[in-house]
Amino acid sequence: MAKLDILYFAWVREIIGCDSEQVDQPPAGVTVADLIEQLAARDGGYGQALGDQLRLRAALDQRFVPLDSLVGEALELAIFPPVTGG
Amino acid sequence: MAKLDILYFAWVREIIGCDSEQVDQPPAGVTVADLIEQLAARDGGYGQALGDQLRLRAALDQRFVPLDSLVGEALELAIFPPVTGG
Amino acid sequence: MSRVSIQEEGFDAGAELALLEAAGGGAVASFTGVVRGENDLVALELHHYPAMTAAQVERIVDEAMDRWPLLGVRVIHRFGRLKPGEHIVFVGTASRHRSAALESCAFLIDWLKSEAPFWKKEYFPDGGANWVEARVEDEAKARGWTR
Amino acid sequence: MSRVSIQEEGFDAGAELALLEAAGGGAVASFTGVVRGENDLVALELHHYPAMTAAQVERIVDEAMDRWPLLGVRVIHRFGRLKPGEHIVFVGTASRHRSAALESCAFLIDWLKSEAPFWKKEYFPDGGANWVEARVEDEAKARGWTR
Repeated sequence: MAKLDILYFAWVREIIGCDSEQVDQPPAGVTVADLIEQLAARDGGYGQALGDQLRLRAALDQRFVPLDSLVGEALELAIFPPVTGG
Repeated sequence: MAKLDILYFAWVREIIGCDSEQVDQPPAGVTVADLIEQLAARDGGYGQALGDQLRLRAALDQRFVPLDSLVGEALELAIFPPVTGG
Repeated sequence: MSRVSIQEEGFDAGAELALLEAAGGGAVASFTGVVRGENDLVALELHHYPAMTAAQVERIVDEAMDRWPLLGVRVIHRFGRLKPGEHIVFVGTASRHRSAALESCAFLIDWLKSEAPFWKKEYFPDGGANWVEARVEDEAKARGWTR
Repeated sequence: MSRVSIQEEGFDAGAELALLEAAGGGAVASFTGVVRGENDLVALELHHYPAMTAAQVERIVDEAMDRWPLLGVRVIHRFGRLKPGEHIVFVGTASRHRSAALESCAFLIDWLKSEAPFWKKEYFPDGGANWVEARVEDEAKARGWTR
Protein backbone atom coordinates (compact mmCIF):
# COMPACT_ATOMS: atom_id res chain seq x y z
CA MET A 1 0.00 0.00 0.00
CA ALA A 2 1.19 3.55 -0.78
CA LYS A 3 2.72 5.44 2.10
CA LEU A 4 2.68 9.07 3.18
CA ASP A 5 5.67 10.67 4.89
CA ILE A 6 4.71 13.11 7.61
CA LEU A 7 7.28 15.70 8.68
CA TYR A 8 7.06 17.89 11.76
CA PHE A 9 8.90 21.18 12.32
CA ALA A 10 9.64 23.66 15.13
CA TRP A 11 7.59 23.22 18.32
CA VAL A 12 5.34 20.65 16.63
CA ARG A 13 8.44 18.47 16.23
CA GLU A 14 9.62 19.19 19.79
CA ILE A 15 6.31 18.39 21.45
CA ILE A 16 5.67 15.23 19.45
CA GLY A 17 9.31 14.25 19.88
CA CYS A 18 9.62 12.98 16.33
CA ASP A 19 11.04 14.48 13.10
CA SER A 20 9.08 12.35 10.65
CA GLU A 21 7.10 9.17 10.37
CA GLN A 22 5.32 7.15 7.72
CA VAL A 23 1.61 6.31 7.63
CA ASP A 24 -0.59 4.50 5.13
CA GLN A 25 -1.87 6.77 2.41
CA PRO A 26 -5.30 7.94 3.59
CA PRO A 27 -8.36 7.09 1.50
CA ALA A 28 -9.68 9.53 -1.11
CA GLY A 29 -11.63 12.41 0.41
CA VAL A 30 -9.43 12.78 3.49
CA THR A 31 -8.21 16.34 4.06
CA VAL A 32 -5.07 17.52 5.82
CA ALA A 33 -7.32 18.71 8.66
CA ASP A 34 -8.90 15.25 8.95
CA LEU A 35 -5.50 13.61 9.13
CA ILE A 36 -4.23 16.10 11.74
CA GLU A 37 -7.35 15.37 13.80
CA GLN A 38 -6.64 11.62 13.65
CA LEU A 39 -3.02 12.17 14.68
CA ALA A 40 -4.07 14.48 17.54
CA ALA A 41 -6.13 11.61 19.01
CA ARG A 42 -2.95 9.59 19.61
CA ASP A 43 -1.22 9.28 22.96
CA GLY A 44 1.93 11.24 23.86
CA GLY A 45 2.46 14.82 22.73
CA TYR A 46 0.23 14.52 19.67
CA GLY A 47 -2.82 16.05 21.29
CA GLN A 48 -0.89 19.00 22.64
CA ALA A 49 0.99 19.61 19.38
CA LEU A 50 -1.86 19.11 16.94
CA GLY A 51 -5.00 19.87 18.95
CA ASP A 52 -5.36 23.51 17.93
CA GLN A 53 -5.39 23.66 14.15
CA LEU A 54 -5.54 27.48 14.16
CA ARG A 55 -1.90 27.39 15.24
CA LEU A 56 -0.84 25.06 12.42
CA ARG A 57 0.17 25.36 8.78
CA ALA A 58 0.87 22.57 6.31
CA ALA A 59 2.62 21.76 3.06
CA LEU A 60 1.90 18.88 0.65
CA ASP A 61 4.88 17.80 -1.44
CA GLN A 62 6.71 21.00 -0.42
CA ARG A 63 3.91 23.40 -1.30
CA PHE A 64 1.95 25.35 1.31
CA VAL A 65 -1.68 24.28 1.31
CA PRO A 66 -4.78 25.27 3.29
CA LEU A 67 -5.67 22.68 5.93
CA ASP A 68 -8.90 21.82 4.11
CA SER A 69 -6.94 20.53 1.10
CA LEU A 70 -7.32 16.88 0.11
CA VAL A 71 -4.23 14.79 0.84
CA GLY A 72 -4.80 12.92 -2.43
CA GLU A 73 -1.73 11.13 -3.77
CA ALA A 74 0.80 13.40 -2.08
CA LEU A 75 3.98 11.66 -0.91
CA GLU A 76 4.94 14.14 1.82
CA LEU A 77 2.90 16.11 4.31
CA ALA A 78 4.64 18.66 6.55
CA ILE A 79 2.95 20.10 9.64
CA PHE A 80 4.37 23.17 11.38
CA PRO A 81 3.60 26.51 13.04
CA PRO A 82 3.39 29.73 10.97
CA VAL A 83 6.85 30.49 9.58
CA THR A 84 9.13 33.11 11.15
CA GLY A 85 12.07 33.45 8.78
CA GLY A 86 13.89 36.48 7.41
CA MET B 1 23.78 99.58 -1.37
CA ALA B 2 23.05 95.95 -0.55
CA LYS B 3 24.33 93.41 -3.03
CA LEU B 4 22.98 90.11 -4.29
CA ASP B 5 25.30 87.25 -5.24
CA ILE B 6 24.12 85.33 -8.28
CA LEU B 7 25.48 81.79 -8.78
CA TYR B 8 25.15 79.73 -11.95
CA PHE B 9 25.44 75.94 -12.19
CA ALA B 10 25.73 73.23 -14.86
CA TRP B 11 25.02 74.33 -18.45
CA VAL B 12 23.77 77.71 -17.28
CA ARG B 13 27.27 78.35 -15.93
CA GLU B 14 28.93 76.96 -19.07
CA ILE B 15 26.90 79.03 -21.52
CA ILE B 16 27.20 82.27 -19.56
CA GLY B 17 30.87 81.51 -18.93
CA CYS B 18 30.74 82.72 -15.34
CA ASP B 19 30.44 80.95 -11.95
CA SER B 20 29.05 83.86 -9.97
CA GLU B 21 28.64 87.61 -10.03
CA GLN B 22 27.30 90.38 -7.84
CA VAL B 23 24.48 92.75 -8.68
CA ASP B 24 22.72 95.50 -6.76
CA GLN B 25 19.87 94.22 -4.63
CA PRO B 26 16.74 94.58 -6.74
CA PRO B 27 13.93 96.85 -5.50
CA ALA B 28 11.02 95.39 -3.52
CA GLY B 29 8.49 93.59 -5.66
CA VAL B 30 11.04 92.09 -8.06
CA THR B 31 10.69 88.32 -8.51
CA VAL B 32 13.31 85.77 -9.45
CA ALA B 33 11.64 85.53 -12.84
CA ASP B 34 11.89 89.32 -13.33
CA LEU B 35 15.57 89.27 -12.49
CA ILE B 36 16.26 86.33 -14.84
CA GLU B 37 14.46 88.22 -17.60
CA GLN B 38 16.67 91.28 -17.02
CA LEU B 39 19.81 89.13 -17.07
CA ALA B 40 18.66 87.34 -20.25
CA ALA B 41 18.56 90.71 -22.04
CA ARG B 42 22.33 91.09 -21.62
CA ASP B 43 24.84 90.39 -24.38
CA GLY B 44 26.92 87.21 -24.54
CA GLY B 45 25.51 83.84 -23.54
CA TYR B 46 22.91 85.27 -21.16
CA GLY B 47 20.06 85.16 -23.65
CA GLN B 48 20.77 81.57 -24.61
CA ALA B 49 21.24 80.41 -21.01
CA LEU B 50 18.36 82.26 -19.40
CA GLY B 51 15.87 82.85 -22.21
CA ASP B 52 13.69 79.80 -21.55
CA GLN B 53 12.59 79.91 -17.93
CA LEU B 54 10.79 76.55 -18.24
CA ARG B 55 14.25 74.95 -18.30
CA LEU B 56 15.41 76.75 -15.16
CA ARG B 57 15.16 76.26 -11.42
CA ALA B 58 16.32 78.61 -8.66
CA ALA B 59 17.32 78.77 -5.02
CA LEU B 60 17.33 81.82 -2.72
CA ASP B 61 19.78 81.61 0.15
CA GLN B 62 20.23 77.86 -0.52
CA ARG B 63 16.54 76.99 -0.57
CA PHE B 64 14.70 75.95 -3.73
CA VAL B 65 12.03 78.53 -4.64
CA PRO B 66 9.49 78.86 -7.45
CA LEU B 67 10.57 81.42 -10.05
CA ASP B 68 7.70 83.72 -9.12
CA SER B 69 9.14 84.20 -5.61
CA LEU B 70 10.14 87.70 -4.51
CA VAL B 71 13.91 88.15 -4.26
CA GLY B 72 13.36 90.29 -1.15
CA GLU B 73 16.42 90.63 1.06
CA ALA B 74 18.07 87.37 -0.02
CA LEU B 75 21.85 87.46 -0.19
CA GLU B 76 22.31 84.65 -2.71
CA LEU B 77 20.37 83.61 -5.79
CA ALA B 78 21.34 80.44 -7.63
CA ILE B 79 20.08 79.70 -11.15
CA PHE B 80 20.43 76.22 -12.64
CA PRO B 81 18.74 73.47 -14.66
CA PRO B 82 16.60 70.81 -12.94
CA VAL B 83 18.84 68.70 -10.71
CA THR B 84 20.06 65.23 -11.76
CA GLY B 85 21.79 63.77 -8.72
CA GLY B 86 21.66 60.37 -7.13
CA MET C 1 26.57 34.10 -9.55
CA SER C 2 24.25 31.66 -7.83
CA ARG C 3 21.03 33.33 -6.87
CA VAL C 4 19.96 31.51 -3.74
CA SER C 5 21.98 30.07 -0.87
CA ILE C 6 20.47 28.41 2.18
CA GLN C 7 23.52 27.92 4.35
CA GLU C 8 24.78 27.49 7.87
CA GLU C 9 27.96 29.54 7.40
CA GLY C 10 28.14 33.34 7.47
CA PHE C 11 28.53 35.66 4.49
CA ASP C 12 30.21 38.93 3.55
CA ALA C 13 27.46 41.43 2.75
CA GLY C 14 29.95 43.87 1.22
CA ALA C 15 31.25 41.23 -1.17
CA GLU C 16 27.68 40.39 -2.18
CA LEU C 17 26.98 44.08 -2.85
CA ALA C 18 30.12 44.28 -5.00
CA LEU C 19 28.96 41.32 -7.11
CA LEU C 20 25.59 42.95 -7.66
CA GLU C 21 27.27 46.25 -8.61
CA ALA C 22 29.30 44.31 -11.18
CA ALA C 23 26.02 43.30 -12.87
CA GLY C 24 26.25 46.76 -14.45
CA GLY C 25 22.75 48.09 -13.87
CA GLY C 26 23.86 51.07 -11.85
CA ALA C 27 21.23 50.56 -9.12
CA VAL C 28 21.71 48.08 -6.28
CA ALA C 29 19.36 47.68 -3.31
CA SER C 30 19.95 45.44 -0.33
CA PHE C 31 18.39 44.31 2.89
CA THR C 32 20.42 42.67 5.64
CA GLY C 33 18.90 41.06 8.69
CA VAL C 34 21.00 40.72 11.83
CA VAL C 35 20.31 38.90 15.12
CA ARG C 36 19.27 41.48 17.71
CA GLY C 37 20.66 41.05 21.19
CA GLU C 38 17.55 42.15 23.05
CA ASN C 39 16.40 40.63 26.37
CA ASP C 40 19.91 39.23 26.87
CA LEU C 41 19.36 36.84 24.00
CA VAL C 42 22.15 34.26 23.96
CA ALA C 43 21.44 32.74 20.57
CA LEU C 44 18.84 32.40 17.88
CA GLU C 45 18.35 28.97 16.35
CA LEU C 46 16.98 28.85 12.83
CA HIS C 47 15.27 25.66 11.74
CA HIS C 48 14.06 25.06 8.21
CA TYR C 49 12.48 22.51 5.89
CA PRO C 50 15.43 21.65 3.66
CA ALA C 51 13.54 19.90 0.87
CA MET C 52 11.28 22.89 0.52
CA THR C 53 13.35 25.97 1.33
CA ALA C 54 15.68 26.40 -1.64
CA ALA C 55 13.05 25.40 -4.21
CA GLN C 56 10.55 27.81 -2.75
CA VAL C 57 13.00 30.70 -2.57
CA GLU C 58 14.01 30.02 -6.20
CA ARG C 59 10.34 30.33 -7.16
CA ILE C 60 10.09 33.66 -5.33
CA VAL C 61 13.21 34.90 -7.10
CA ASP C 62 11.73 33.81 -10.46
CA GLU C 63 8.62 35.79 -9.67
CA ALA C 64 10.67 38.87 -8.80
CA MET C 65 12.65 38.58 -12.07
CA ASP C 66 9.35 38.29 -13.89
CA ARG C 67 7.85 41.37 -12.27
CA TRP C 68 10.85 43.73 -12.37
CA PRO C 69 13.65 44.24 -14.93
CA LEU C 70 16.46 42.86 -12.78
CA LEU C 71 20.05 42.18 -13.79
CA GLY C 72 20.92 40.31 -10.61
CA VAL C 73 19.29 38.89 -7.51
CA ARG C 74 21.01 37.38 -4.49
CA VAL C 75 19.29 35.76 -1.53
CA ILE C 76 21.18 34.20 1.36
CA HIS C 77 19.34 32.77 4.33
CA ARG C 78 21.20 31.12 7.16
CA PHE C 79 20.07 28.31 9.41
CA GLY C 80 21.53 26.83 12.59
CA ARG C 81 22.57 28.59 15.78
CA LEU C 82 23.37 32.31 15.46
CA LYS C 83 24.64 34.79 18.04
CA PRO C 84 23.54 38.43 18.43
CA GLY C 85 25.19 40.57 15.77
CA GLU C 86 25.45 37.73 13.28
CA HIS C 87 23.84 37.94 9.86
CA ILE C 88 20.60 36.02 9.32
CA VAL C 89 19.53 37.01 5.83
CA PHE C 90 20.68 39.04 2.84
CA VAL C 91 18.59 40.12 -0.13
CA GLY C 92 20.24 42.13 -2.91
CA THR C 93 18.90 43.21 -6.28
CA ALA C 94 20.49 44.99 -9.24
CA SER C 95 18.67 46.85 -11.99
CA ARG C 96 18.98 49.76 -14.37
CA HIS C 97 16.09 51.33 -12.45
CA ARG C 98 16.31 52.29 -8.83
CA SER C 99 12.61 51.71 -8.18
CA ALA C 100 12.87 48.18 -9.61
CA ALA C 101 15.85 47.42 -7.36
CA LEU C 102 14.19 48.86 -4.25
CA GLU C 103 10.74 47.38 -4.80
CA SER C 104 11.96 43.89 -5.68
CA CYS C 105 14.23 43.89 -2.62
CA ALA C 106 11.25 44.79 -0.38
CA PHE C 107 9.10 42.17 -2.14
CA LEU C 108 11.68 39.43 -1.59
CA ILE C 109 12.28 40.12 2.09
CA ASP C 110 8.53 40.37 2.75
CA TRP C 111 8.12 36.93 1.15
CA LEU C 112 11.02 35.44 3.05
CA LYS C 113 9.53 36.71 6.31
CA SER C 114 6.11 35.28 5.67
CA GLU C 115 6.46 32.39 3.22
CA ALA C 116 9.86 30.76 3.53
CA PRO C 117 9.77 27.67 5.76
CA PHE C 118 12.01 28.92 8.57
CA TRP C 119 11.33 28.92 12.29
CA LYS C 120 13.26 30.79 14.95
CA LYS C 121 13.93 29.70 18.51
CA GLU C 122 15.39 32.14 21.05
CA TYR C 123 17.73 31.04 23.84
CA PHE C 124 18.16 33.06 27.04
CA PRO C 125 20.88 33.13 29.77
CA ASP C 126 18.69 31.30 32.32
CA GLY C 127 18.52 28.32 29.97
CA GLY C 128 15.02 29.22 28.85
CA ALA C 129 14.05 29.01 25.22
CA ASN C 130 11.14 30.30 23.23
CA TRP C 131 9.82 29.78 19.70
CA VAL C 132 9.28 33.12 17.97
CA GLU C 133 5.62 33.66 17.10
CA ALA C 134 4.67 34.73 13.57
CA ARG C 135 3.46 38.29 13.32
CA VAL C 136 0.11 38.82 11.66
CA GLU C 137 1.49 41.89 9.88
CA ASP C 138 4.09 39.77 8.07
CA GLU C 139 1.46 37.58 6.47
CA ALA C 140 -0.53 40.71 5.61
CA LYS C 141 2.52 42.36 4.00
CA ALA C 142 3.18 39.42 1.73
CA ARG C 143 -0.45 39.43 0.63
CA GLY C 144 -0.08 43.13 -0.22
CA TRP C 145 2.23 42.14 -3.11
CA THR C 146 -0.34 39.84 -4.70
CA ARG C 147 -1.05 40.91 -8.26
CA MET D 1 29.04 57.97 12.76
CA SER D 2 28.60 61.06 10.62
CA ARG D 3 25.35 60.92 8.73
CA VAL D 4 26.04 62.83 5.55
CA SER D 5 29.19 63.05 3.42
CA ILE D 6 29.44 65.00 0.19
CA GLN D 7 32.85 63.97 -1.06
CA GLU D 8 35.07 63.57 -4.08
CA GLU D 9 36.76 60.35 -2.90
CA GLY D 10 35.27 56.87 -3.15
CA PHE D 11 33.78 54.80 -0.34
CA ASP D 12 33.51 51.21 0.81
CA ALA D 13 29.85 50.23 0.69
CA GLY D 14 30.49 47.04 2.67
CA ALA D 15 32.13 49.00 5.49
CA GLU D 16 29.18 51.38 5.56
CA LEU D 17 26.78 48.43 5.79
CA ALA D 18 28.80 46.99 8.67
CA LEU D 19 28.55 50.30 10.58
CA LEU D 20 24.78 50.34 10.11
CA GLU D 21 24.53 46.72 11.25
CA ALA D 22 26.43 47.73 14.39
CA ALA D 23 23.62 50.19 15.21
CA GLY D 24 21.86 47.09 16.56
CA GLY D 25 18.43 47.40 14.99
CA GLY D 26 18.61 44.11 13.17
CA ALA D 27 17.30 45.55 9.87
CA VAL D 28 19.57 47.38 7.43
CA ALA D 29 18.52 48.60 3.98
CA SER D 30 20.81 50.15 1.41
CA PHE D 31 20.84 51.64 -2.05
CA THR D 32 24.04 52.04 -4.03
CA GLY D 33 24.26 53.97 -7.28
CA VAL D 34 27.06 53.13 -9.71
CA VAL D 35 28.14 54.87 -12.95
CA ARG D 36 26.81 52.84 -15.90
CA GLY D 37 29.13 52.42 -18.86
CA GLU D 38 26.45 52.72 -21.53
CA ASN D 39 27.02 54.36 -24.93
CA ASP D 40 30.78 54.03 -24.40
CA LEU D 41 30.62 56.58 -21.62
CA VAL D 42 34.14 57.66 -20.67
CA ALA D 43 33.30 59.55 -17.51
CA LEU D 44 30.50 61.17 -15.59
CA GLU D 45 31.19 64.54 -14.03
CA LEU D 46 29.12 65.48 -11.01
CA HIS D 47 28.75 69.16 -10.22
CA HIS D 48 27.04 70.44 -7.12
CA TYR D 49 26.19 73.58 -5.14
CA PRO D 50 28.51 73.19 -2.16
CA ALA D 51 26.89 75.78 0.14
CA MET D 52 23.54 74.09 -0.32
CA THR D 53 24.19 70.38 -0.73
CA ALA D 54 25.21 69.16 2.71
CA ALA D 55 22.70 71.38 4.55
CA GLN D 56 19.87 70.23 2.33
CA VAL D 57 20.76 66.55 2.63
CA GLU D 58 20.95 66.95 6.43
CA ARG D 59 17.42 68.35 6.35
CA ILE D 60 16.23 65.37 4.31
CA VAL D 61 17.88 62.99 6.78
CA ASP D 62 16.19 64.83 9.67
CA GLU D 63 12.87 64.38 7.95
CA ALA D 64 13.50 60.66 7.47
CA MET D 65 14.44 60.26 11.16
CA ASP D 66 11.26 62.09 12.05
CA ARG D 67 9.03 59.88 9.88
CA TRP D 68 10.54 56.46 10.64
CA PRO D 69 12.04 54.93 13.82
CA LEU D 70 15.63 54.80 12.58
CA LEU D 71 18.74 53.89 14.57
CA GLY D 72 21.16 54.96 11.87
CA VAL D 73 21.22 56.77 8.53
CA ARG D 74 24.16 57.16 6.19
CA VAL D 75 24.19 59.20 2.99
CA ILE D 76 27.28 59.56 0.81
CA HIS D 77 27.13 61.47 -2.46
CA ARG D 78 30.21 61.94 -4.57
CA PHE D 79 31.08 64.83 -6.87
CA GLY D 80 33.82 65.30 -9.46
CA ARG D 81 34.82 63.06 -12.34
CA LEU D 82 33.75 59.39 -12.05
CA LYS D 83 34.44 56.46 -14.34
CA PRO D 84 32.01 53.65 -15.25
CA GLY D 85 31.77 51.17 -12.39
CA GLU D 86 32.58 53.78 -9.74
CA HIS D 87 30.19 54.50 -6.89
CA ILE D 88 28.11 57.68 -7.11
CA VAL D 89 25.83 57.49 -4.11
CA PHE D 90 25.11 55.35 -1.06
CA VAL D 91 22.05 55.48 1.17
CA GLY D 92 21.84 53.15 4.15
CA THR D 93 19.31 52.98 6.98
CA ALA D 94 19.09 50.88 10.13
CA SER D 95 15.98 50.20 12.17
CA ARG D 96 14.32 47.60 14.36
CA HIS D 97 11.67 47.35 11.65
CA ARG D 98 12.41 46.16 8.16
CA SER D 99 9.67 48.27 6.59
CA ALA D 100 11.07 51.41 8.26
CA ALA D 101 14.55 50.63 6.94
CA LEU D 102 13.33 49.88 3.41
CA GLU D 103 10.88 52.76 3.11
CA SER D 104 13.23 55.40 4.50
CA CYS D 105 15.98 54.20 2.16
CA ALA D 106 13.65 54.58 -0.84
CA PHE D 107 12.49 57.98 0.43
CA LEU D 108 16.05 59.26 0.76
CA ILE D 109 17.25 58.15 -2.64
CA ASP D 110 14.11 59.53 -4.31
CA TRP D 111 14.82 62.88 -2.68
CA LEU D 112 18.48 62.83 -3.62
CA LYS D 113 17.53 62.15 -7.23
CA SER D 114 15.05 64.98 -7.45
CA GLU D 115 15.95 67.57 -4.83
CA ALA D 116 19.66 67.50 -4.11
CA PRO D 117 21.54 70.16 -6.08
CA PHE D 118 23.67 67.87 -8.25
CA TRP D 119 24.08 67.95 -12.01
CA LYS D 120 25.64 65.25 -14.18
CA LYS D 121 27.65 65.70 -17.35
CA GLU D 122 28.50 62.73 -19.55
CA TYR D 123 31.74 62.49 -21.54
CA PHE D 124 32.06 60.28 -24.63
CA PRO D 125 35.08 58.86 -26.55
CA ASP D 126 34.69 61.30 -29.47
CA GLY D 127 35.25 64.19 -27.06
CA GLY D 128 31.55 64.99 -26.98
CA ALA D 129 29.84 65.84 -23.71
CA ASN D 130 26.25 66.10 -22.66
CA TRP D 131 24.40 67.37 -19.60
CA VAL D 132 22.01 64.73 -18.29
CA GLU D 133 18.40 65.92 -18.47
CA ALA D 134 16.19 65.60 -15.41
CA ARG D 135 13.50 62.98 -15.71
CA VAL D 136 9.95 64.06 -15.04
CA GLU D 137 9.32 60.81 -13.15
CA ASP D 138 12.00 61.67 -10.58
CA GLU D 139 10.28 64.91 -9.61
CA ALA D 140 6.95 63.06 -9.50
CA LYS D 141 8.43 60.33 -7.27
CA ALA D 142 9.68 62.80 -4.70
CA ARG D 143 6.28 64.49 -4.61
CA GLY D 144 4.73 61.07 -3.94
CA TRP D 145 6.37 61.09 -0.47
CA THR D 146 4.75 64.40 0.50
CA ARG D 147 2.67 63.98 3.61
